Amino acid sequence: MLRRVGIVAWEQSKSELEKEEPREDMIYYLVKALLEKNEIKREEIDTVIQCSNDYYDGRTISNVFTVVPSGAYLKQETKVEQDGAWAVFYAMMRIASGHFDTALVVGYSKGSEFDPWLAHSYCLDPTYDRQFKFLNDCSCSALQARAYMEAYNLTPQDLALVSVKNLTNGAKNPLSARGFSQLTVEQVLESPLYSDPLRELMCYPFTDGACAIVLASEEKAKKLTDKPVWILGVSCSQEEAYLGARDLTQLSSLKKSAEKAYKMAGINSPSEIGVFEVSEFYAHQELMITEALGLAEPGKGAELLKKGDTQLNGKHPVNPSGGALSANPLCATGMLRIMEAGKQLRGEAGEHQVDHPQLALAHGQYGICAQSNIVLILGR
Amino acid sequence: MEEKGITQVRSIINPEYRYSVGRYLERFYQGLEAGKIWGIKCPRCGMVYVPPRWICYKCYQKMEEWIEVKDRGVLKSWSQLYVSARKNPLKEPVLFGLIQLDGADTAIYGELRDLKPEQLKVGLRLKAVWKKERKGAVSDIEYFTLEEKEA
Amino acid sequence: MGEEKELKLETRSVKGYWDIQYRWRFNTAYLAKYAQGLKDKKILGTRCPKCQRVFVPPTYICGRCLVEIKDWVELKGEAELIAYTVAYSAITGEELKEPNIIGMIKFEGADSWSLAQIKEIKPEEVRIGIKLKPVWKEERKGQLGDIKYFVPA
Amino acid sequence: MKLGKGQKILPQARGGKMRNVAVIGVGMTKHRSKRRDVNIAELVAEAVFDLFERFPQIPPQEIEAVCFGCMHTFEGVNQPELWSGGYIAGDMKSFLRIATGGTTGMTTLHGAYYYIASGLYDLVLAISYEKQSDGNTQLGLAHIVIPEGMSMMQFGPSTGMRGAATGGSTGGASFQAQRYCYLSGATEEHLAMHVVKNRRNAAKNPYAHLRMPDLTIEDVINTPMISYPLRYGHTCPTSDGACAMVLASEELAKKYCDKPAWVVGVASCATDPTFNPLGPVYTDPAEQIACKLAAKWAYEQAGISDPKKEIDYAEVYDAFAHQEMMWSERLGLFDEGKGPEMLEKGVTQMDGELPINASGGVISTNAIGCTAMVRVAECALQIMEQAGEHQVSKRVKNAVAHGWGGLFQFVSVTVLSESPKKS
Repeated sequence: MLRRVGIVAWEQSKSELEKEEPREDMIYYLVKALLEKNEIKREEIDTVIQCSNDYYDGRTISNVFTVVPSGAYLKQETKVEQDGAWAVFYAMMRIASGHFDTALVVGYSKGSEFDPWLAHSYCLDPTYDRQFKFLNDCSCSALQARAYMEAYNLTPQDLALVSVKNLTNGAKNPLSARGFSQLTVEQVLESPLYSDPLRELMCYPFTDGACAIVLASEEKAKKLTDKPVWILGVSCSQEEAYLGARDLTQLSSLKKSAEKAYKMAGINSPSEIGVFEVSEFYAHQELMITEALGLAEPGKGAELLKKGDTQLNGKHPVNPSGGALSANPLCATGMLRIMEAGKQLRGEAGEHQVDHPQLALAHGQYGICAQSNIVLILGR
Repeated sequence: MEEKGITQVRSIINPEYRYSVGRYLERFYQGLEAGKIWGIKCPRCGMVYVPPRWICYKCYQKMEEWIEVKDRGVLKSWSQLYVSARKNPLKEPVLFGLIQLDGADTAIYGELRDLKPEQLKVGLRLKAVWKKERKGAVSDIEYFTLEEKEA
Repeated sequence: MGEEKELKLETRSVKGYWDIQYRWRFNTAYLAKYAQGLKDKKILGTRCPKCQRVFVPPTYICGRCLVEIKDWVELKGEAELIAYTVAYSAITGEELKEPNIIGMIKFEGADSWSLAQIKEIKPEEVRIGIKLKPVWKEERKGQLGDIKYFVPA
Repeated sequence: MKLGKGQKILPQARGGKMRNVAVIGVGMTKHRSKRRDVNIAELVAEAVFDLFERFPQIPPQEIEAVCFGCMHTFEGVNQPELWSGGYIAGDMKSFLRIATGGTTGMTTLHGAYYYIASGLYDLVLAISYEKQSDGNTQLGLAHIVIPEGMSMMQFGPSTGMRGAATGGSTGGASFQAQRYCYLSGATEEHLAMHVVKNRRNAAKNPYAHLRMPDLTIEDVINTPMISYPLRYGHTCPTSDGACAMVLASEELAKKYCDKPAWVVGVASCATDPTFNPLGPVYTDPAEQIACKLAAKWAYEQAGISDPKKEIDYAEVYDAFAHQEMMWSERLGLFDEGKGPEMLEKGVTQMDGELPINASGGVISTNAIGCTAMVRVAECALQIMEQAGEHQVSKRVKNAVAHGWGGLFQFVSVTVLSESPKKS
């Protein structure tokens, strides 16, 4: 990388299951709050990268009407149509190239206004997969969950433990959409069955929300804030789409991304990282993610969880914010992970703050069964 | 905004698409109509893809070697679906799975019938039950069920 | 693939849909106020507190200044033609019974333009810069259609 | 161009060291109105194979990242890079997917550019496609405004909405066309002349869609009027097609390519919608402030101070007959209002002083998602002297490519050169 890039400011709209605020208003108030709170002028922003998806928005070229509320008017604007973490990645590359000093990234979606599972089913090959009417986001993930559980003799209780951890963490995060201060494995296993073995509390909630992040070159970052968070490592990769050809018992593309990101950040072992914010869209995925990140051997993710290592006060806290099971505003989710990781590093996470992390990891995913993954390593 | 005036509207237009399946799936669907299942083999790694496709994703090789595979194989994963993609409850839950046919290295989707979820395990032998009147579509294989023991 | 005769090969088609049921939300407060004004034959616009640009129909965020617009102004009904087109066929491709003149017009005192149907003038007589005035409905209901169309002033 | 008080144009931020990036390979599918012999993933794959066949020295396995673009609502496949990844040497690679309407192809290429310019990657594939015969482009385009339009229905249709409901995409462009003709004095003959020039050019390009070596001005003028001043013959076709390009760092460019086309300027600019049937419009649809700004930034980056003298070739987004003249002025290639005269004089012909759209342009081929990338690809081919029968007579040292999209509001510009930027 030609130059170091820092994250200087962030802001999120409170994630909610249903937000009355329309899309443009949500974006405008978010960007306005971000700039005002951090005393950044619109003129100081060199490029704006939006992250949304035409299917989520129900509009072709969904950024047509969001150029104005996002502050992108007469700027070098572009739109990434993946998860927001990729938009941050792109912003980072733009700044690293030396062409820009600052970038504003805005990601949003309103899960209450469309059908996320259906939107994701359009990711499947229409000439074959989509001819099977039983396939959608959730049912495909259930195939992944079953294949993973069968490979390592896991039970629905193991998955429920993930929900218990993340949803109780979510209760400590005032900006998350779903959280329970008290939740038991039994309660999770009593929630409605969607696609066996996945139940309501093991699936992400359809969420409304948005996140905005300002990135800057090293020099500029130091001018804009006295506590920048640096991007030390980043890598993303995508595996094969067809589920019948994939190894559903592991997240190969995440494993590869993590290895590359560690190398770039000069990390020898993931235990050097103090906090992990990951995008587990379904409960079993967090176990698979911890394995792919190298925190546990293949199939040992559940053991790691049972030992308490991934708890808020554990050795390797995973999703102290509540993760995607607590709030999953698609397109903003990966950015929320980055923001939460940043908050932890600055010691600004409030009730879900972990003990003095030096390095943090943020993970984003999209595609059926986490086909595409991105890992960012952040540090002060 | 200052004056509250939020309007909610529902979409009413649902565009329809016509996907051309391409030469490889064309032959696959023709095969289904005739009661055959075609796969295709990578010249480099030897992987047999069912359904067939043009290119091996691992080797980036064009594939042309057609291979007929059996209509029976083993279960790789399964689930029972209770809700639609819009989260509405289904009238009848659907049991479905990924089945790797004998001779193939990839699995295909299929509904599972005359089976109880408790019976299912990875490696369970299943056979395809074909439709009487086939039209060259994925529905030509009506479902998969337990393969009876060889006599 | 790629050879001319192969390009013409037809393989079978399968169907797919974009059948998400959207439940979009919009901020229509500003348009409601504008429409209400039409009932009293008033043309209302909003003015950016910073750059002072006037928008008709009203908008509530100024892209240039990134501020919320809350100031309202009333404009005279006169407008100038900036650009126009004459449609001869509908979006479906059907030929229209009579050509339809649509103008981009700018109200006196406004900085933005809006679309308007223009009547009582022959297509070949339309010129950029001509002055136009609205023709109001007799019974106005506070709807956008309270202005029937525009005619030369 | 009038800017309000307090509005300053931001200069490009300047870092210290910058990296040189070059186009080292171009591939395309043959564009046709219907490609029913392939599915979407195969169409995309075909362009990539074409690239590796035309530029066999580039090793597919060395590709590190893929930047992918298309307008996915036209085909009903969400994030099609997921499906197509396994068809384009993309397994386990880094993917970036970009969509910005008509400019998608070029903003995708810019994504690939920044991949390398950042210093993180050295060999990146950029891909864009559109397979409009699978989908419904008119309905797809209508979805830009359908939600907003429906929210207004409680106030009844306005006079403008009733009017704008005619003519589809042409409806909006016709205002721009009329306004441009008014500003420049272009006539119906000029519009037809442009179509004839480009579709005759397309006849020399086997990848183009509408190839008409014998088209005449009368033929164009005799097509039915859709929406004054645009006739049926003045509008682009809907095509199926894909385009692929490989970009490389300086080191790899020299290793894998004898004559690369260097990317020396990239810029884009967004305004609010400049055609909007629903709300207010702030700027003249024919003024295209976004184009002027993007061009200014891209030229600055490329070190081009006088595009009129320094640019040898241009590929612009001429989806409608007036647009080539208009964009060539807004890009600073001619003085304002001189477009028609230059066309008349033959300056923009294949053997002219400043050939434009020798490939046949968008008026001959428009697979929306990849159209803007084809503009850059064609400029690169001219610099690399690989354009074949439509290679222009003059030597192309610097070329500019232009893309346009959104609700008349997004513009992207790329400047290519036969030599790398001095750093």
